[in-house]
Amino acid sequence: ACGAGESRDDDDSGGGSAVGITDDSIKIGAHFPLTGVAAPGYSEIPSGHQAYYDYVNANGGVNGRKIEFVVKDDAYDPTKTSSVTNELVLEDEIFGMVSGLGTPTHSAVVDFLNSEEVPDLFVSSGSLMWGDDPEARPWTFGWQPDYEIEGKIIGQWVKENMPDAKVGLFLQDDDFGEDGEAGVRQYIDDQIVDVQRYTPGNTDVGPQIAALQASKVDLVLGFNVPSYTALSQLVAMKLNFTPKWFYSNVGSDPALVGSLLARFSEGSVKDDASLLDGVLSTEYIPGVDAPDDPWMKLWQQVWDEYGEGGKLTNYRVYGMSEAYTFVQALQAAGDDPTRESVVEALEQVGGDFEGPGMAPFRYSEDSHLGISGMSVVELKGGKADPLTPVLVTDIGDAEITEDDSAAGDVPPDNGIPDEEPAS
Amino acid sequence: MSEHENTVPLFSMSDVSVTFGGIQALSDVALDVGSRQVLGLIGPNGAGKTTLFNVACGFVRPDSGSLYLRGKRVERLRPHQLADHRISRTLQGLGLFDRMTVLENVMVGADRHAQTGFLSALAGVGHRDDARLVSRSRALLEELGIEAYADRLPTSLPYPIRKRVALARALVAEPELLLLDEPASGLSQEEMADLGTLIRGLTDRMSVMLVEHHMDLVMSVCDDVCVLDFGRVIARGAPDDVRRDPAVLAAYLGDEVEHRATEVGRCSRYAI
Amino acid sequence: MQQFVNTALGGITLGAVYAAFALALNLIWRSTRIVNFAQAPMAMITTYVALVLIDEGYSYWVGFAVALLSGLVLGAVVERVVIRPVEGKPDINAIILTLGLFVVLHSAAAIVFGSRFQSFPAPFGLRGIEVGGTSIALTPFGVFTVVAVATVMVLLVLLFRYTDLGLKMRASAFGPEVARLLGVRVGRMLTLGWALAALVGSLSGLLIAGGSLVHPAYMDSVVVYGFVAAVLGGLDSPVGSVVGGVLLGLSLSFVSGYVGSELVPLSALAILMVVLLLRPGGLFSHVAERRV
Amino acid sequence: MIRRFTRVPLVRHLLLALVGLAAVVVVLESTSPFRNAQLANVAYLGIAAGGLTVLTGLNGQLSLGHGAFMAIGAYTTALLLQDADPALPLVGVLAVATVVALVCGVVVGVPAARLHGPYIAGATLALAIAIPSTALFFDDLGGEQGLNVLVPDLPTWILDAAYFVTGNEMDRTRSIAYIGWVCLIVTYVLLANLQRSRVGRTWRAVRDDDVAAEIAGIHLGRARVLAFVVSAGCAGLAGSVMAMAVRITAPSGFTLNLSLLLLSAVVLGGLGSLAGALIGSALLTFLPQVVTDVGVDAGLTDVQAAQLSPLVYGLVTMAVILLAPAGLVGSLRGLLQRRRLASAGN
Amino acid sequence: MFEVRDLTAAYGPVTALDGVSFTAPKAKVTAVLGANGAGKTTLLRTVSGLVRPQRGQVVLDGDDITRAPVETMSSRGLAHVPEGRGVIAELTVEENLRLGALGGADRTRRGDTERVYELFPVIGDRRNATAHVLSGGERQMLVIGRALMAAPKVLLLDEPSLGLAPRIVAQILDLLRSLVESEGLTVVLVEQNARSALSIADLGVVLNLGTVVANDDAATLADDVQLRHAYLGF
Ligand SMILES: Nc1ncnc2c1ncn2[C@@H]1O[C@H](COP(=O)(O)OP(=O)(O)OP(=O)(O)O)[C@@H](O)[C@H]1O
Ligand SMILES: Nc1ncnc2c1ncn2[C@@H]1O[C@H](COP(=O)(O)OP(=O)(O)OP(=O)(O)O)[C@@H](O)[C@H]1O
Ligand SMILES: [Mg+2]
Ligand SMILES: [Mg+2]
Repeated sequence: ACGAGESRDDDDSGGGSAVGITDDSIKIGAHFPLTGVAAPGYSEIPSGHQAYYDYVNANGGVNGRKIEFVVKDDAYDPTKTSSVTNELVLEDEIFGMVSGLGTPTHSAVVDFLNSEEVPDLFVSSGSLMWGDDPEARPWTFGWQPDYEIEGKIIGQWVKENMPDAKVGLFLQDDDFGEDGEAGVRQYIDDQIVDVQRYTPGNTDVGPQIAALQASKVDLVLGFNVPSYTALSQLVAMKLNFTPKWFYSNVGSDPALVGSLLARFSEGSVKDDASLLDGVLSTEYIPGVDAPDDPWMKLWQQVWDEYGEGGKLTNYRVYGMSEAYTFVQALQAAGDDPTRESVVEALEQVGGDFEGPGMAPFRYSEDSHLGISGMSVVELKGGKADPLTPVLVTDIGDAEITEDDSAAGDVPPDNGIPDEEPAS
Repeated sequence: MSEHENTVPLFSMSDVSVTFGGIQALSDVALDVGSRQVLGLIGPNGAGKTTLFNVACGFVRPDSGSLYLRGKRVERLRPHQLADHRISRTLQGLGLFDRMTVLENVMVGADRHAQTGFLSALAGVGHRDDARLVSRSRALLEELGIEAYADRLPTSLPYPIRKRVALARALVAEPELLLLDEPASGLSQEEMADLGTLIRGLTDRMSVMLVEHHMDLVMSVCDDVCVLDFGRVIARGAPDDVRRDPAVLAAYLGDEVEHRATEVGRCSRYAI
Repeated sequence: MQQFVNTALGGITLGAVYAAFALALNLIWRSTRIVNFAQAPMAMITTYVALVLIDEGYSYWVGFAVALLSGLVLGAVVERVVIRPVEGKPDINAIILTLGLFVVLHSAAAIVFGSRFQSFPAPFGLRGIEVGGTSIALTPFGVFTVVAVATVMVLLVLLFRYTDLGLKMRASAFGPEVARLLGVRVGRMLTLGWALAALVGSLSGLLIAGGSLVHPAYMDSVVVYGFVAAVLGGLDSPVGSVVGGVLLGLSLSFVSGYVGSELVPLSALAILMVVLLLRPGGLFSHVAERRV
Repeated sequence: MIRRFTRVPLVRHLLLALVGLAAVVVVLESTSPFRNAQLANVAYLGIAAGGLTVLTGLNGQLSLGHGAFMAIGAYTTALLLQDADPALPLVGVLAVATVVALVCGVVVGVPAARLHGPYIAGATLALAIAIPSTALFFDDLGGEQGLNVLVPDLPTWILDAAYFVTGNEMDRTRSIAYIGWVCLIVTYVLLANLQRSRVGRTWRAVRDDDVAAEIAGIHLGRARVLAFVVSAGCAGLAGSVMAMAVRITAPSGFTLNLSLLLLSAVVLGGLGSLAGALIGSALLTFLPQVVTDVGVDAGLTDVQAAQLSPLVYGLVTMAVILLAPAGLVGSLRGLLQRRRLASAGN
Repeated sequence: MFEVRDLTAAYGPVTALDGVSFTAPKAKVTAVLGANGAGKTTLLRTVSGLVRPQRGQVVLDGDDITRAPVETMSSRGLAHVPEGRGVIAELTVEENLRLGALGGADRTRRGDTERVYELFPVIGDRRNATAHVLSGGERQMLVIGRALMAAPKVLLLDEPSLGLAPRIVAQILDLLRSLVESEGLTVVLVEQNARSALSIADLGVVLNLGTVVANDDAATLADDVQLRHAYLGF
C-alpha cells in the first residue's frame, strides 16, 4: 500500500490533472455511513451506485472506461470521514468524490477536496453548502434539491391551499430542519404556532408530538428522516392526534415508511387503510411506488441484473439516479476527461442534462446547486399522487414557477445517457 | 501510675462518644498519653478500641467530646492531616500497597518529608528530593532488619515481614504518637518478643498507643494500660494493677488466665 | 394539562423500560459484581430472534417466550465462555471484555440481520385510551410494560432477600472462595446470575421494541440511560433500579418536551451528578461506611 | 558514568524523547501524506490514551468519558481558530485548549473523586454523551454541523528550519502530524516524569489501598482529582490536535465510541504503560483499514466489509483480555522478566 | 477419621508442602504447628481443595477426597475456617450464618442461628447489620459460628484465636473440647501460638518448611524442650 508518493503526478500545470483515470478505467470514491446509527437506509445508497456502474461497465463503460467505485465507511463520524477521504484521495488516488453523504461529515472534507482540486460531485445531502458559493468551493456540486427550496415550495403550497391551518413544525435538529424552516417561514411565518425539534438518535419523540398536540396544530410539517416519520406516526396514534401531516421528501419514502407501519396497522388499527393515507409530501425523482414510470423500469431492470440482492428501495433508486448523473458528467467532459474538464462541463451543460429528476439542475458558473424543484404529492394507497405540477425555484427570494419541462424525460433505450462533449 | 514529665499530655481525649446507628461504640471516653509513654489499650472484641483509634485519626467524627494534641484541639482534622501533626498508625489488617515494592510502600509514608511539589514532579526535577526519601526509607528498613526485601512486592513476603513493612511505613513519618492496632496478631512467640523490644526502643523518640490481645506483650511493654468495655473505660493503671482488677478479669481476661498471669512461663490451659 | 399528563405518562413508560434494563444490570451486578455493557446488544439479538419467528408467522407470544429463553441461554453461554476466564481478575478486564462483546454482537447482528429499520409488533393495542373526551397516552401495551417491570422487581426482591438461592448467588458474587468452602456451587451461581440477567435484559429489549422500530443499534441509548438509572438508584437495590429508571424517564421526558431534546443527555448527567454528590452509592444504598 | 547519568529519570526521559523525535522525523519524512495523516491520528489518540492510562492504570479510576474532554479541547480550538489568521499562535491555542479541559476536569473530578467502581463508570458514561450534545444547544458551537477549524500555516521560520533539516517542503498534513507528535512527546515526557515521581507513587498508593494511603498522610481527594485533571488535560490537548487534523469539530465526532476506543487502546497496550497506550492507539488506527481492505479483497460487499472492522476490533479486544490480560506491553514485559529470572536461576 | 498421605503442593516455583502425612483421629483435636510460612495454611487449603496438590492423598472416612471439588467438602461434613478475612462483608451477620447452614451434611443437625448468638452475644446484637461494620474480633467469631452452623464432622480451624480477646479464646477452646467429647467432632487446629494449642490438643503435628518434623502426643511435644526451642518458639 505504499508508493503513493512516487506515483503522484508531478505536473499540476498544463492540460489538467489526470489522477485516477486511465484509458480504460476511472476510479471514483465516496464516504457513506455503512455502520453505526446512520447506517440503516443510507448504507443502501452506494449499492445503487454500484449496480448502475456495473450495468454501464457491462455495456462498454464510458468511452471505453470502466467505472470503479470505492466506498468507505465513515459511520457518520466526521473524524472518520476525514481519514477515509485522505485515504481515498491520497492513497487510492481517486479521480473524484461522488455522492459523499451527510452534512457534518462532508463538511469535514469539503475544504480539503477543494484545496486538493478533487472534483466533489453530487454530495448526498440537501445543505446549501454544496453549491451556493462556487467561488469558495469551485469543485463541489450538490445534487438533490436543497432543503431551503423544498421549504419554500411547501410553504407556498400551504399558504395557498391551507391558509387557515395552524402549522406546527417537526424538525430534525440540524441544518436539514433549519434550512427547511427558513424556506417555509418565507411564506407562512404567521401560520406557524409551534416548533419542535428532535435529536437524531433519541427515538422517544413522545414529548415533541405531545407538545404539538397541545398547541392544537392542524398541520404538521416534518423535516425529518423516514424512521422518524414512522415514529411520529406511531406516537400520534398513541395520543389520538390526527392533524394533517406533510413530510419533506427525505422523510416520506412511502414504501419504506408504509412497510414499517404496516405491521402496526394489522391488528391495532381498525380501519384497514394504510396509516400514511392522506399524508402530503414532495417528489423530485420517481420512486419505487411508481413501478410503471420508465425510469423505475430501468432501475428495476438494472437492479435485477446487477444489484447485490434484496429489494429495490428508494435509497437504491436515489443512488442509481446520482450515478446516472455522474455518467452524464463524464460523457460531457469529453474523450479524455480531466478533473478540470468534468467541472467545466458540468458548469456549461449540466443544466441541460435530461435525467430522472423532474426539474432541471441549476448547474452553472454561478451555482453548483442541484435539482431545482419538485411537485407536491399526496400519498394514497402507498402511492404518490401529484397535487401540483413541478414547481421550480432557487434559494433566496427567487420566485416559484411551474416548469414541467424536465418531468417528461424518459431514459434512453439502452439505459445509458449519451451526452455530447461540452466543448 | 507513671507520672508525666509535662503538665500537658502529648495527646488526650475527653468525653468522646461515638454511636453507630444505635450502637454506642464509645461513651464518654477520657484518656491521655504522656510523651514517650506506651499506653496499652485492651478490652473485649467490639469494645471500641479500633473505633477509638479511628477517632484519634479522624476517620470517625465523634458525636461529642474533644481531642487535644499538645494542648491544641484537633477533632476537626482529617486523616491525611494527622500525619502532618505527627500522628501515625498501623491498621488492624496489613494495609500494604500490593503492587508497589516494599521500598515504595515505605516511601509513601515518608512523603511528609518531601519538599518538592507537583510542578517539579511534572518537570522531572524532584529526583534529588526523592533520593533523600529513598535513603530515609532504606535507613528505616535497615533499622527494622528488613532492608533485604526492599525491592520485593509485599505479597511475595512472609507475614511477619509484611507486618514489619507496615510498621516501617508508619515509623518513617517520624511521628510523635504512634498508634498500633494489633501489631502482634499472627506473629509467633519469638517474633512477638522481638516486637516488644522494638516498641520499647521507640519510646526514646515517640509515644505509643497499643491495641493488643496478647497479654504477654501488653504486660511487658506498656507503662500504662487502659481497659475498654462496651465503649467505656473500666480501668486504667499500671499493667499489674489492671491485670488483677476483677472487672477486667470478668470482662476481658476470663478467670482461666489469671493463673497464668501470675505464673508467667508455665504452660497452662487456654493461655494466649 | 393534556400535554403535561401525556409527557408524564410517556416518561413513566420510558422509565419503566430503563428500569427493566437497570434491573438486568442490577441482577448481574449483585450476582457477579460485573457491569455488563454487552447487556444491550444481547437483548437486541434476542429481540431479533423473536422478530424472525414472528416474521415466520408465529404469534407474538411464541416470539416473546423464545426470546426470553434464548436470552437465558445466551447469558449462560456468555458467562461460561467469555466471562469465566477473567473471574477473579481486576474489574477492568471484565468491563473491557463486555465492551468488546458489545462491538462484536453489534456488528454480527448487522451482518446477519441487516442494518435497516424493522418494525416490531406489540401484543396489546398501541392506541391511547380516551378519558372524558381527551385522549391520554396510556396504551394497553404501556400498561403491560409497567406491570411487567414491577413484577420483575418484586420477583428479584423476593429472590435475593428471602430465598436460599438468592443468598447463594450473592455470596458467590462477594466472596467466591468462602462461598465455595461453604458448599455453594459458585460457578453455577455465576452462570445462573448471567442467565437470569440476560433474561431480564431480553425482556427490556422486547418492551422497548414493542410497537416501535428495531435496528442493530436500537438499544444503544438505553445502554447509557439504563446504566445511569441503575447507578442513580444504587446498583445493589432492585427497588433503586426501578425508582431510578422511572425518575430518569420522567425527568428526561419533561426536559425533552418542555426544554429541548438536545438537553436530554446533559440533564441525565446533571441529575446523576447531583444524586451522587449527595449519595455516592446511589439513592437506595444502605451499606454503612466502615472503612477501617 | 553514562549509566549513572541515565539513572536520573528526567535525563532518561529526555534522551528517549530525543530518540523518539528523531524517529518521528525519519518516519514522517519518508511516508506518504496519507500515512502522515494516519500518524497524526495515532498521535492524538496516543496523547489522550496516555492521560487515560495514568488515570486508570496508576490511580485506578475508570473513565468511560474521556471523549468528552477531547470534545472540550477540540471545541476550544475550533473557537480559537475561526479566522484565517487567529489571535493566538498555535502553541497558545494548544495551551488554552489544554487549560480549558483541565478546568473542566476539576469540575468533573471533584465529585468523581468520591465515587468508586461502577458509580464512577456511570457518571463518566453520562459525561461522554452529555458534553457533545450541549454543542447542539448552543448555536455558537455550530450545532450538529459543527465548527470548521482553520489551521493557520506554521510560521515561516519553522518551515525554513524544517526544510533545512529535512530537505523537504512541509505540506499541511505533514505539519499537523509534526504538531501532533511533538505534543505527544512533550506529554509523554511529562507523564513519565510524574509516573516516576512522588506524585505517581501517591497515585499508585491510592489505587492499591485508599485507607492505608490516607493514614500514610495522603489527601485522597486531592490525589484523585489531580490524576483526573491531568488526564483531562491530556485529553484536551488531544482534542485540540484532533480538531486541527480533522479540520472540523462536530458532535458526531465525539460519540461514546471514541471514549470506549480510548479505553480499549489503553487496555490493549497494557494498563499503566505509556508505550502500551501508544501501541494501542496505533493498533486502533491501522487495524480498521487493514481489516476492511482484507474484507473487500475477499469479495465481501462494502457494507459487510465495513461491519467486519468493528467485528475484528471487538474480537481482538476480547482475545487480548483473555489471552494476554496484562496487555501487549505488559505481557511482553512479563515474558522478558521470566526469561531474565530463568537465566539468572541457571 | 481423617488422613493425609504424602501431600505435596506448590505455588509456582515455591514448594509449600513436601510429602506431608499424618492422621487426625476421630473425636480428637490435632494441632498443626510451625513457624510462619511453615505451610500450615497451605495444608488446610489443600485438604479442602482450594489448592490443587501435586501429589498425595486426602482421605476422609475411607473416601479419597483429594480431587473432589471444594464445593462438595461441606456436604461431606468438612468445615474450614479460613485464615483472616473469612466473612462475606456485604452480607448481614444473619445471612452469613444462614449461608453456613446451607451446605452441611446432615440437615437435621444443622444449627440454628440462635445457638451462635448465645455463644457470641456481641454478634447477636448485630444480627441485621452487614458484616462489614463488625470489628476484627467480631468477624472472627462470626466465621467460627458460621462453621459450626453446618454441624460438621471435621473442623479445620486456621488460627481461630487471631484477634480475639483472651476470654473468648478460652471460651472457644472450651467449646471445641466439649464438641469433641460430646459429639465426636474431629478438629484440626492450626495455631501460631503453639503453647495454647498444645494445651487443648490431643495430638500435635509440627511442620517446618513444608515437611513434618514431629508428630506425636500433644503432651510429649510440649515436654520436648529441644523441639520447642527449634520449631515452636517457647
Ligand atoms: N461504621 C460502623 N457502623 C456500625 N457499627 C460499627 C461501625 N464501626 C464499628 N462499629 C461497631 O462498634 C463496635 C466497636 O468496634 P471496634 O472496631 O472499635 O472494636 P474493637 O474494640 O477494635 O474490637 P476488636 O478487638 O474485635 O478489633 C463494634 O461492635 C462494631 O461492630
Ligand atoms: N498465594 C501464594 N503464592 C505464593 N507463595 C505462597 C502463597 N501462599 C503461601 N505461599 C508460600 O508458601 C509457604 C507456606 O505458606 P503458608 O501460608 O502455608 O504458611 P503458614 O504456616 O500458614 O504461615 P503463617 O503462620 O504465616 O500463616 C510460604 O513460604 C509462603 O510464602
Ligand atoms: Mg479492632
Ligand atoms: Mg497461615
